[in-house]
Formats: sequence, structure tokens, C-alpha cells
Amino acid sequence: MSDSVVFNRRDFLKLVGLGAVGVAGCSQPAEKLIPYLVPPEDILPGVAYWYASTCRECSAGCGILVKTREGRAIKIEGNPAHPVNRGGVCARGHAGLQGLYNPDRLRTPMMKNGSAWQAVTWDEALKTAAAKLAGARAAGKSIALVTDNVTGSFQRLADTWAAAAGGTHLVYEPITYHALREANKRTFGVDAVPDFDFARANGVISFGADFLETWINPTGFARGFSAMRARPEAFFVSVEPRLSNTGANADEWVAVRPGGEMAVALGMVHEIVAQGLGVTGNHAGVADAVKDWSPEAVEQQTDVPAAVIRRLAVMFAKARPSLAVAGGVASQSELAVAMVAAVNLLNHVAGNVGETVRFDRTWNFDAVAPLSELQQLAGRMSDGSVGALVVYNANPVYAAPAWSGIAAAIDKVPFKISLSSMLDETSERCDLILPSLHPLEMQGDAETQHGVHSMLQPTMKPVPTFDARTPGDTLIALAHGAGFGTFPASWHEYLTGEWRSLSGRFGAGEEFDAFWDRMTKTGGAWGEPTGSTPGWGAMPAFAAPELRGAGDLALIVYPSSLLYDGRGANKGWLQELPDPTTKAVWGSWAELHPDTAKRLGVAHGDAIQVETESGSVVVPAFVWAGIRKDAVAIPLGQGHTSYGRYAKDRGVNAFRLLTPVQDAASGSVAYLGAKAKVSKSAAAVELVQTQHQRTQHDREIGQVIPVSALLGGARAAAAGGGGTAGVAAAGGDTAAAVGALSQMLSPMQSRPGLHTEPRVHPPGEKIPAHSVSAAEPELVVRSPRREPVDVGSYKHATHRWAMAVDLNSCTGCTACVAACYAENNIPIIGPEHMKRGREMAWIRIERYDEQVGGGRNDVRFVPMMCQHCSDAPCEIVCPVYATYHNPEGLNAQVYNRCVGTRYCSNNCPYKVRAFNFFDYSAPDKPTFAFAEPLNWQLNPDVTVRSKGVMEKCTMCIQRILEGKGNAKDENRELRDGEFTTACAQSCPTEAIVFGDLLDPQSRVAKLSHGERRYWVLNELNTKPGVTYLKKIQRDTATT
Amino acid sequence: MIGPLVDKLLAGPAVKYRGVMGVYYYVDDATDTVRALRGLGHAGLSVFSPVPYHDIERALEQKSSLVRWVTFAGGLLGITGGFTLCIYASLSYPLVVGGKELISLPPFVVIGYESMILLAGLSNLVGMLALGRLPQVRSSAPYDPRFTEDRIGIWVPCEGDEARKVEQLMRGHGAEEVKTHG
Amino acid sequence: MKRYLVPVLIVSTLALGTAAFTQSFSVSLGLKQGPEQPIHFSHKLHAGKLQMNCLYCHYSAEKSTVANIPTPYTCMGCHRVAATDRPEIQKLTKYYDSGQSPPWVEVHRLPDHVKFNHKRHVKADIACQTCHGPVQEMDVVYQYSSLKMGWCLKCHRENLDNPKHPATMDCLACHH
Amino acid sequence: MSSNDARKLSPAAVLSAPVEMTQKSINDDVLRLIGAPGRVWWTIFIIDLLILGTGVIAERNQIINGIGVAGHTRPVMWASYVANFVFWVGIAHCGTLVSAILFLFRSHFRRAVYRVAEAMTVFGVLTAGLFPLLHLGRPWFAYWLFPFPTQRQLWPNFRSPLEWDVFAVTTYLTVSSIFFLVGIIPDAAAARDRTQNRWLKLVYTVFAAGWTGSNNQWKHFYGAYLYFAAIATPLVLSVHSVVSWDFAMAQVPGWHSTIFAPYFVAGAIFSGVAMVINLLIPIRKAFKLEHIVTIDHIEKLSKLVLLTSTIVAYSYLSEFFSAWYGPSKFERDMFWWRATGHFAWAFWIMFTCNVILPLTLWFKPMRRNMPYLFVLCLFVNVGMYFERFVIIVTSLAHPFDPSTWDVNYRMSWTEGAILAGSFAWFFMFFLIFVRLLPAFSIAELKETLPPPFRRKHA
Repeated sequence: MSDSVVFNRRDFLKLVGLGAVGVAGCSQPAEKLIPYLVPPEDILPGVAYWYASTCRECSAGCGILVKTREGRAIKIEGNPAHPVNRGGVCARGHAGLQGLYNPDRLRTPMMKNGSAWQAVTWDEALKTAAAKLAGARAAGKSIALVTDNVTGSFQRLADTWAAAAGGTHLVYEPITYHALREANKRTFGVDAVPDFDFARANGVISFGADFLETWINPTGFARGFSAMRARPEAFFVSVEPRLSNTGANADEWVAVRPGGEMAVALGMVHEIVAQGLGVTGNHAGVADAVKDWSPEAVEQQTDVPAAVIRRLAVMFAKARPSLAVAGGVASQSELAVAMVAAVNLLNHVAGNVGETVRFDRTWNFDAVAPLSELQQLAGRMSDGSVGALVVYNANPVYAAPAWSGIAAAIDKVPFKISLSSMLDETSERCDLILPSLHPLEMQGDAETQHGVHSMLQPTMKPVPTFDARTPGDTLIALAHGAGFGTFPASWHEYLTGEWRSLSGRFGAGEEFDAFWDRMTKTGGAWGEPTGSTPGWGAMPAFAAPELRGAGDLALIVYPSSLLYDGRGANKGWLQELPDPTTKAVWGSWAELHPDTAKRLGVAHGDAIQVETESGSVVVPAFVWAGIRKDAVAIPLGQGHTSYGRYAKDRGVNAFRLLTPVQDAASGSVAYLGAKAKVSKSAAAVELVQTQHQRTQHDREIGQVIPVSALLGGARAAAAGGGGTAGVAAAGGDTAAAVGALSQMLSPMQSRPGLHTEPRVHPPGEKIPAHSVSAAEPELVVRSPRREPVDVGSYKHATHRWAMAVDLNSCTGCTACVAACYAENNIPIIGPEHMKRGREMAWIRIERYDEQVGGGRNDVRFVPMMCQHCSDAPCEIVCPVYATYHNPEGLNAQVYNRCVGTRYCSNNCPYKVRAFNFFDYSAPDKPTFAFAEPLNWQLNPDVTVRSKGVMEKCTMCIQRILEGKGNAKDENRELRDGEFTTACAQSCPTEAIVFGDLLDPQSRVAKLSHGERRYWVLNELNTKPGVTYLKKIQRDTATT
Repeated sequence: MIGPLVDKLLAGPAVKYRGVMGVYYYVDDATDTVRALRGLGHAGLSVFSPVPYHDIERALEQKSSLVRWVTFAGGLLGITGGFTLCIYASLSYPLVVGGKELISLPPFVVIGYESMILLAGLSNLVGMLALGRLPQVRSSAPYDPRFTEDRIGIWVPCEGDEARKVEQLMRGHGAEEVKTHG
Repeated sequence: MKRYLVPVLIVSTLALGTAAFTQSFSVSLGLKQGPEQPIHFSHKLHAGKLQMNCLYCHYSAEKSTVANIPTPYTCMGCHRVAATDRPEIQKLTKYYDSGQSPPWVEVHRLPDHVKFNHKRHVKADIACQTCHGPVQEMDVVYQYSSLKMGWCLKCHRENLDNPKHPATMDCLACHH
Repeated sequence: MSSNDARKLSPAAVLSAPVEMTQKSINDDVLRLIGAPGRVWWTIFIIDLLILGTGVIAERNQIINGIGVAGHTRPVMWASYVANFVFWVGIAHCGTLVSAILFLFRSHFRRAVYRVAEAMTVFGVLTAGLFPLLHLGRPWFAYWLFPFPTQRQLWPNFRSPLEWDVFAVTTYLTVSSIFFLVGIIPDAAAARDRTQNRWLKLVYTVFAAGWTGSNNQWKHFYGAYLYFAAIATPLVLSVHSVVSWDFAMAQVPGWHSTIFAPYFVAGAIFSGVAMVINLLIPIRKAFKLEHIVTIDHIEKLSKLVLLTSTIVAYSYLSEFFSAWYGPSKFERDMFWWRATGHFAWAFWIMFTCNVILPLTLWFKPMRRNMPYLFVLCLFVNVGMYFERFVIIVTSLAHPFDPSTWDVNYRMSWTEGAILAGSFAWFFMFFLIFVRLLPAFSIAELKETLPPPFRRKHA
């Protein structure tokens, strides 16, 4: 193996400063590193240290724990104590590491010299910048500061700085929640984004909110959502014109006409009020307000049958507390406020406000400016009243419609400074770049939710490759240099000053230094939620938006669940992770309904041109039934013209298609507002997908259990006192249970015959650990002479590592895949090789659209990783024992023994083995996947594989060994859950549970013997170590 | 430089033969000669021919070759060795694959079988070479290139009077050419 | 005699070749010579004569997978006062003052696909000398054991059924 | 005087040769082939080496960059290289079949053709043996597949069908090479005794190993030969069975089939005999040996082609039948897809070449028409190549888990160059063989002549 790519010892010594520890204090780090849960002492090589911090990859601000080895951050995990995410991390969060070690990060301050960039020293750069700022102030011009939604102390510093500089601080985010705030202001009198308690709801209806992907706090919401879905009756209905990945998890998809969400909500309100359901006390005046929105009237406007609206209304009102959420593209139209208000009204009449819609812990989008403010700034820039511009992290040149005029306006500003660490589209137009540290390297804080003060701490010394500074320090230095305002000497001083005021509220009476240490150690401070539930305010006016344009298809531009608004585009992992919906990678696409495609003469993968009055793009068509016939959908995120090697010139920038339509109330941009003209194009484009089949061809990879059978089985078990799974279900005498049984025992699966019977174990027989499996094969060819091996290391094994994967919880978000990439040094291979099916992922999410197209919705996500079969087909065929069965039931892959026959992959029915077709770990090869300093992220406990060897999921053997070692050190038995695999740890919905099958008290053992269990391709008798739990299928039509 | 050396090598060692070589064209002539010579008690005679003739073999009363036993022994060694190798290897580093027993005889049959054939083949070759005294550098009789074309040679190792008698006998039985060596 | 020469030569060459190719020797073949180090540090003096515990300097061997190479800081703990007149110590002081680590030459090198865990072995009461040899007698440290897989396995096989610290022959224990 | 008698006795029933033959004329005819090659030979040989060189460059590129330069995908992890392997092993099978099985059955027509067939076997195995090595991800560790004692105390996994392959193919190479070289001994002696060139003489002296044709040598020669034939016959059957088990022992739908062993053996004979015909027709034409390799001989071979074609056809149909009638949905889908899916073109090429075209051999004029037979056999070999391609690629491309479907394999130029290189490698040996060694068995051809008797034989 060529581990030469991994960090070498000398680099390590430099980084942790061990090479110079104690040398006259000359290289003391500016900040102390305070590990999570362990006393800060000497950092030992070979030992992992954890640091609590806060994820800054999106506005949610999840609490994270960062694993460091030899002084470098190598893995991000969720902080279980943090109220925002409670332990999960999404794919974007994991990829934060690739921002930290991004090979395209700027290495020094850069000054534009003509059209070329020139490296300059910090002193020189700061001097120039300060002079320019001073000059601008002297000339009576204002100074504009544009940032992303930074929140916390930096928000306050930026505000103060901008005010002192005689300018404004504008917080630019492309995806905003203005409609939500505005509607809440109008209906509840509270200008805030409330929190939503999915876990408490007995039923959720989403009006376009992609709350499992990008909306407000996807990771935290996913956790609540899965808690709700664990209850068999809790339904989820999605009302949207395009089936988002959130909608894919719904029991029913109401394929509403684009812009018709409000009408459906009002139709439901109409019905609830008419029937006197919900909280009748809240009905006053409502009937009158919605009198024009009878279900029949709504049917006319939205294509949603009145009967469906009535049924939804009854379901929703009866399932108290329920929850309706409005968001996503539906809440970003010309009349978005009315739409959100309608959903507010629905929650109000059903009595959900204060129950599942909570104003006691609101989300902090206070400072975010709508597009109209950016336009005003552009206007000021254009007329010359702005003398200097400072940009940090925001990229409006890319992530704003072209008609906002920001790009041209920026060019008119005499001097532009960027504090970004990447050369993005906006930085490219600046004159000077003062690169900032990555959030994982710097001290700071965030307050993404009011009352939740999260700490950012440097998890490592700044990557020495990059000469960057904390943006706070840069701003302070600029102010000092230009001579305005009064600021403390450093950002550190400013920050501790801010926290001093918090120490009173959150301190336990200790000294500030101790408080500060405790805060950094635990990740921040958050008290109990406070605040009151507002009452209903005024009844707003309801009107549906009208889509304009020359075309005939409604254009839906939505944020990508991986690249978000484009800020993730230069991270190899995020480009290579398959989109949860389309399984497409490294590019853009446009979704079309099969009928629309047929009408246009377009086949799946063909190039199409999507044109609005603002612009046109050519993209491959993704044809599927998950979008209405009258719509076309394009994700945001691609189409960068700069921003680094992974992002540049890939796909199209859908912001360019947005027409000049803005929310009338807030001025934010409307992502739903245009009609697009779609035509076939002759251009060469490519759609690279990792999965091509949309259904499972009746192969029962992902299985479901109807909720009726589940309840019937539970009743039968209670009555009969025994029996599991399908047999128990058959015990229930209802027709539904019989139906469930026939569904579970398909002809393919169960063919009992004379020559097939399970092996009988005599009582008291000891079965060696390696051969244990929860699987009960339906077809076992009788082989009485076959005994498990009980010699050598096999004799003493006491664990059987196994997993249980709950398909009812899996939302298909791909966080586990990203976690696996990070933990196991999986290389990225680029689109050319992805196209040829050479994906290196050890775990993939298979997606099967069993029923998609409106009405009942059945999408199954099956996380597929090595099943660690007890009777593994791959092992027998390896001629050199490179893969074998280990004493603890793992299917082992020994890379250095592998000669690369690839026979194991051929014989693996699950196709979970990845082969190193090229040398992804050799720095001198074009296929090198860990361009310096990305190799710093590599996990030293996992061998980096060289070309020509097979690799696959190891159930994170390095974690197992570490966990067993810890138990041994403490001279105790292993505890269930004390360590887990990277995928299981990362899963926001805890769909993956890892543990020891031989421990009857372990979670995995209990789940593996539960009612919903099954094994994929069980008829092949592989006796998998991974047990799947069937997805609960709720037929909302009969609920 | 090398050429003459090769020639010298090809010429082989100079050997002094003692005996009579008769060259025949017809098989029945040669057969009769062999019978007559054996009747006279010449046991050590050799017959050279381009193809083996059964009539001559019968006249010589040849027993069947012993090669078969060598082959059999090789085959036996092969199959035992093959199974032994598999079993030893599986036990020396016990690794479970596919949930099968360590000593899974069915797959080992293939190895045993192929080893049997390999060793049988090799021992067959060795047996043939050893018994047929091959490869040989020095022929046991004065060799004539015509023996690989269409002539039969009968070599009787003898001397003096006996040689003369043999020579006469051969001429009497239709030999095309008779030459006495020694 | 002469006629046996060729077969004997062939057989012995084959035997030696096979041995060289397939077998490793648990003791280096007489090459008990280590590389020259930037500072002539003598384990014979420190570990032998002065009886210092190995873990005093290589403290992470019992806490981590990796046994650390002591930093000059550790050395200077004593050598600020001890033997400061020696030229080698002055060399050390120079490194220390300039904030650099001496470029020690690696003696024990495992291939990258082997993950050896020092902590586990130290905690299983295996003396350092078992693998590193009589370091206390080495003036210049050399590689005592072959560090080949067969050499590791020899000990692991013997301790498969060790009741207190059972060893394993599972490949994954070292290759992952 | 004597030769006249011999000719009179020469029965036409044994060899319907247009020219009367004697033992001497056989020597003349066969050894005529040997000697300094002409311009045509050199032209062909140099072109051959150039193609081989391309293949070597492609392989070098593959070793340096990784096996990814070939068109493999997940799930199609095996493709053209393994198809090449099976194809060449199949080609190799015919030689031993002709030389050993027909020897045991005393089919005398084999005598005219067996040397060419046997040479084809040895060169075919030499070619086939390359592919298991060069298809590896790390070919430099290929020796790990052989059992040898190491300090690691690790052995190969004898349960793996690939390990069986190692044993089967090395055994086959060893035994068929020995068989080939032993058979050449008497003929090499004849060549040695005739040639005037000292270098060739040196070569033949080595090959002849001091053969003199003494009664003792003949006795052990035939004693051994019989046993070579006796052990080579089950070896032939086992080797291709083992090759088929590479697939049949896996549980991939389309591979996991009990009929694979006999089906592969029949297919191997089918393609092997077709290849023999393809080699013999030009040789007998170019060297004017129509009286030694007669039309009757070729016709008999073509009947073998017809027979094996029907076996192969039967296997195809029974596979489809059991897939259709059997319980496994995976099998059913697989076979339906094979005939109608992405690779249907390959399937139908295979079916046409192997099943439909050979049906013409039911007609005698077709069997005796040399140009037609030559072209037909070329098609059969193309068809048999596609059979291996279809079995390997289509089965892998359509596995159990539908999420991996439709990532279709496409052959890369590297694989094309290596395939062409493998043909060049084979023909390089063959070209040297026809110019260096007796391409027909002199001794055995002589046995087909009536022995020269002065009297009428009793």
C-alpha cells in the first residue's frame, strides 16, 4: 500500500509543535487547544483527541465534535449534547473538512495586478487595504461590508465595524426565510422563524418545505422526523409540484400545480372549519376568510381533487398535534407571504401553534437581507457612492440573479477586498484578497438559534499550507490601519469580551477563564427555551402567485441537498456523492415528466435547453414521474466559473434562469415565478448517475410492511405470546394481515421443499461467534456435516459484529456515505470514472421509486454496504485468502494480500465491493485523489489502498479495535453503543445501529430479532450480518 | 569459431563397436532374420526401424513396457500429495471462508485430481526416458540415418567367427547390406 | 566425486534460494549494526548502565499505538545540567536552542499496511526487549528482529490460548 | 524393385491419397516444410511481431496505470481478458482431444492432423495462461496463487475455483507440452538425420534426445504414449470443466448452472476443431500436402464441428428452458435480458455463428468445400469468442441488485490491442513451429502405409 500520501512524521511534529515544545515559548499557539472530555495535556502521537465546535457549512449551526490525530482534524461527528442536531451530521457537515484542506484554498493574501493575481505579504496587504479604506472615507464615500449569515459575536463586530466605517453591513444569503418571518409577523405578530417539533407531531403535511434537505435545520428536523415515523400511525403527506427528497419520504404525494400550495392549505382550513374539527376555539372569523376556498374551488385551481383535500383536512385535524410546514420553493414566490400565512392558519385552526410550531426557540435569520437590499447596494455602488467593498464568505456574483446587477456594480467600486479563503466568483472581481481561516481553525461563536450560543474553537493549528487569518482580526486590523472606530487589539479579546457578558447567565460561578474553558470544551451554552406562544393576529389577504414567461413549463429552481446554493461545489465528496433524488453526480440536470419529455421528443439523458427571459442553459434531461407534467426543475449549486478545480465549469448555474420576480412583501428573490421554454438541444452533455434503475423489479431489496400488518402482528403476538414477523402477522385473522403475509412471502422467496430444511442445533450446542447470524434462511440446503470452525482465534471469539438498518428511518440523505468517505480514506475519482461505475463508496443508498407519480407514494431507500455474511460468497472464491471470515463475524478484506482477481466482486450478490482501478493514492498519477493538503485528512488508522486491490466496508474495524482496546485498558466488558461505525454515528435519523449480536441486551440484537426484520436476498442463504427493518407502509388513503 | 565446435559436438564421441549390422527393406526378411538369430542363441540383438513393426516385436518376444507402473506410482503420489497439501494448508493457518468447514473435501478433489495427473504425466515421462535410455549421447550400435527413413537395421553384438556366421545368415535372409564392425 | 559435483551444486543452490526467498530469519544475519544517528546517543549507557526505564523517554508506548521518539525537551530535562561538557550534548543543546528536532534515522520500519499497536503489547506485559532486542547492550541501536509477518506470527501462535492475554491470528488485527 | 511392390500393395482404403506414398516420400514431403523461410513467411512473421508489440505496449500501459485502462465497471469486473482466457483454453482443447482421445479410440484419421492440433494446444495454453496473469489488479503478485512455503505461513485458498484453475492450467500446460515434445522425438530424429545445416542439426539433436529407433526405445515410447493419452483424456475434460466452474461455482445468475462443465467441454472442442480446420486448410494448400491431409480428413473434422455445434446449441436452448421453467426470477430476468438487452447483438452473433451457420454442414458438398469450410470455421471461432463474452459480460452486467444495472462495459483500445496481441503471440509460436519442427507426424503417417513385405502377409 502506498501510505506515502499520508501525513509523515516530520509534518506531524511541526504541526503539533512537539518538535519544539518548550523552546523558550517562541512558538506558543495563540489559542489553547482544549479537547472535548479529556484533560488538555501533551498531545500524543497515535491518540485521537476530540474538540467541540460548531459547523458553519450552512445556517443551521450544528454542534460538532472534531476528531484530530497528530494535530490535524480528520473527522467531524455530531455533538450529541448540542440542541440543534443532537448528534447527527449531514453530508455537507462532513465535507467541512474538505473546505479546510481544500487544495484550492488561497495560500497567501493576493493583490490584483492588472488582471493577474500576485501574492503579497499580510503586512503589505493590510497596509494597502487600510490606506484604500482611509482614502474612501476621506473622499466621503461609504464602505460596504457583505457577509453570509455569520451570527454571534462576529455579526456584532461586523455591524459595529461597518457603522464605524461609515457604511452598512449586509448579510447576503441566497436562500432566505423572509416570507416565513413576514407571514408570522402578519399572522402571529412575531417577526421570527419558529422551531418545528416534528417528533411530537402525529402527522405532518409539508407544503414544499424540504426540511430533510436544506430547510432551516435539516439534520435536527430529520432526527425529530424519524422519532415521529417510528410511530406506526404518524403520517407524512407532501404537497409540492416536484417530489423533493423530503417528499420522497412521504406516504402520499399531492402533486399540486406550481403555486397552488396555498390554495390546498386554505381548502383544508375550509374543510376543518366546515366540519368543526381541530380547535374550534380558533375558528373565529376563519370561515369568512376562506369562504372562497372550498375544496371544489381549490380543485379547480390546483388539480388536487376535492376529496383528497377533505381527507387530508380530516386526517390533519384529527392527528393532534399535527404539523404543517411551508417552505422551500413554494415559499419563495411573488406572493409567498400569503402562502405561508395560509399554512399558519392551518396550524392555527388545528391547534398546533405552541405544540409543534414553537416560538420559544426561534431561528436566527434576523440579519439576513432580502435581494432588494442587495439591489439597493448595487445601485449605490453603481452611482459611485460606495468607496470600498469588503466581502466575507458571501458570493453574490454567483449566487444572485444576473438582473440584480451586483456583478457590474462591484466592478464600479474603486477598491474591493475579499476575506474569502477561496477564489470564488466574487473574490475574483476584488482587488485584494485577505484569506480567512476556515471555521475549523479559528476561534469564534455562532448563535443560529436564539438562546443557543455555540462555540467555534480551533480544532487544530492553522494548516501551515495556508497563510490565513481570522476574519475578525482582519477587520480589526483594517479598522486600526484606516483609523476608524474603537476596537480591542484582537478578535480573541473581542470574543472573550462578548462571552464575559454571557458568563453571568451561563456561568456556574466560576472564574471567567474556567467558564471559557468549559464552554470551549462542551461546545457552548444553551439554556431552556423561553418565550411565549403568540396568538392569532390579523387575517391576511390570500392570493396565489401567477407564473409569467413565454414558456409553458413552470420553472422550479431548488437548492441542491448536497451543494446547497453552490457553496459546496468545490468539495470533491459533495460532487461525488449521488444526489438523493436523481443519483446524479458531478453535474446539473433538469427534471422532466415522462409525458413532457415524450412531447418534446426528449429521452432520459438527452440535452435540453431551458430558457427564460433572463437566460438559458443546456442540461441533460432527467426524466421521471416525480415532477408534474407542467413543470421543469433545475437544482442550484453548479455552473461555477471559478471557485476551484472541482467546481469550475461543471454543470449550469440555475440562478441565471431566475426572472426579475420578487416577493412583493419582503423583496427576496422568487425561485418560483417564471415559466420556461424547454426544447431539445444538440449540444453534448452528460448525465452521470450511479444508479439507473428506478425500481427494484420485484426483487425485494427494500421491503415494506403495511401498518395494518404491523399492528395486527403486535396484537397477535400479545395474544399468542410468541411468533415473529410474517408468521405472526398471519395469526391476525384480518384480511389485511393475510394480504401482508402474501406480500412478505412472495413466490420467489419461499419455496419449501423436501430437500430444504434448516439445520437443527442440538440444545446446548456452542456456536462459534463467526458463524452467528440473525438471519433465518427460508431455504437451507441440508448439509448435516457442516460444522462451524472452532480452532485457533475462532475458539475464543465472543462478539459477532452486526448492524440493523431501519428503512423506516432512512431518509436517503447520504450523510452516512460522506461519513464513510471521511473515516475510511475513500478516494474521489471524478465524473469520467463514475460514469463507468467505478464508484469507490463503501456504502451507497439505493433508491427505489416503487410508486411515484402523485397519490400513494412509495419510495424506498436502502443503505447498502457489505452485509458481512456468515456464509459469504465472496470469501470462497478468493484464491489467496485476501477476503475471509474473521472470528468476530466480519467479512475481512486484507488489502496487502489482494492480487486483484475481482472474483469476489463478481460473486457478491450485493455488489458492495469497490475496486481500485487506478492509483488513487499515488501523488504522481493523474488519478491522485488526495491533492495536498487533502491528504492531511486521511485517517492514519486506515490503510490507504493502492491500485489493483479490492476494498469494502469493514464495519470500521479500526473503531472496533480501539473500542476493545479501551475496554481492555479499563479491565471491563464492552458496553453496547460505546463505539459505533462512522455511518451509524453520522446518521441524523439513527437508521443504522451497530453492535454485538451475541450480546442479547444490545440494541442491534433486539432490532435484529424484532418484528420488521428481514435480510436482503435472503434466499441466497448468505446469512448476512446486516439485518434490515422493513419500512412501515401507511396507506393514508384509508387512515 | 563456434561452428566447428558444434560439428564436433554433433559428431559425438568416437566409439568402437563390435558386431554385425544388417540393413533390410522388407519386414518379413527382418523378422525371419531375428527368428533365426534368436534360434542361434543371440539374445542381445537390437532392431532399428522407422516405425515399430509388430511382427519383429513378436519375433523378439518383447514384454510390455514397465512405464505403466511408474506412471501409476506417480499418480498415486500426486493424489496423496494434492490432498495432503490442501489439508495441511487449511490447518496451518485456519481461516474460515464462506462458512465452510476448514477441511472441505469436495473442493480438494479438484486439486488432488489435477496433482494426480500432473505427477502421473511427469513420472510417465521420466519412466519412458529412464527405461528407453533417453536421452542418449552414444548409440549402442553403429547408427545409420536410413533407419529413420525406410530401412530396418538388425544389430548383433558378436566377434570373430560368430560374426562371419551372422553375416552369412543375414545375407541369406535378404539383407540389402551387411557390415561387420570390430 | 566429480560426477556428484553438479547435482550437489544444483540442489544446494535451489535449497538456499528457496530459503532466501521464502524464509525470514528472526535474527538479522549478523548485521548487528545500526545507522549512524545525528547525535551519538547510547542506549547502552542510558538503559544499561544508568538503568533508565524505557518508558521514561518513550512514554507514549504504553498510551498509544505509536512509541514516541523523545523530543529534545525530554533530553534537556537532565542534560541542562548533566554532562554538558560533552560535544554530543552540546550538539543536542544546539538543536534544542534552535527549536529543532534532531533528524533521527529510523531503525524500525514496518510497511504502511501493517498497524502495530505498542500499547496493546506493552499492556500485555511483553518486555520491550522481546522485539527490540537487548537495547540496553546496544551502543548504536540496530534492528534486532526481522519484523516479518512470520516472526510476528510465531509469538502470536504460541499465545493463542494464553489465558491472560490471548493473542490472535486474525489478519484484521494488524491489516486494516 | 522393392518399392514397386510396396506401391502395388498400398490400399486406397487406408489413405485416399492422390499421390502414391512411400515411407521415403513421407520423409520428403514432411521435412520439405522445414528449412529457411521465404519472403512470405518473413512478411507474415514481422507483421505478427508488430501486432504483438502493440499488445505488449498496451499491457505495459495497463500495469503502470492500473487495470482501469480496460473497460471494466462495477458490476462487470471480468470481461474481455477472462473471455480471452476461456477462448484460448478452448482452442487448446482440441489438440489433446485429437491426439489423445482419438488415439485411444484408434481413429486413424487423426494421424494426419494431430501434430498441428497438438502444437495448437501447447501454444493455445501458452496464450491462455497469460490472461489470468494480466487481468489481475496486481499481476506482480501472481505468484501468490501458487502454493509455496513462506515465512508468513500463508497458502492459497484451495476452495477457490481460481485456485483450481491454477492447478488445472499448469497441469495441462505441462502434460500437453510433454505429450507434444515426446511425440516429436522420432520425427526430430528423422529431421536430424536428413538436415545439412549444422544449427538445425543441433536443434533436432536436442529434440530427438538421441533417438535411434531401436526396438527398446519404441517399446517404451509406445508404452508411455498410451499412458500419456490415457491421462490426457480425463485431463482435457477436467481442465475445461474447471474453467467452467470459475463461473458455475459462483452464484451469479447466468453462471450458476450445472450444465456448464459438459457444455464448456463441447464448446471447447467445437472451437478447437474449427481452429484446426482454419490452420490446416491454408497449410495443406500452401505446402501442397493435399495428399497427406486429404479432403476426407477435413470432412471428418467438419463432422466433429457439426456434432459439437449441436451439443452447444442444445446447451443454449436448455439453459433458456430451465431459466424459463425454473423458479428463479433472477435467472429468468437474466436470460431474457441476455437475448433482448443491451448486449443482445453479442448474443445473436453467438447464436448465428454457433448454431445456425454450422447447420449447413449437414450437407456433404458443404463439408467438402474447403473455402466454404474455412470461412465457416472462422465464423465459428468468432461465435465462440462471443459465447464467452456473452456468458461473462451479460451475466455480470445484470446481477441480483438492480441498483447496479446499466453501467455497461465497453471494450477499450487496451483490451483490443491485448486481444490482437494474444493472436499474434499464438501465431508467432505457430509460424516458428511450421518452419522448425515436423508439422506432421512422420512416424505415424508411415504407420498408415502397409508395411513393406516381400511375401504376401499371412
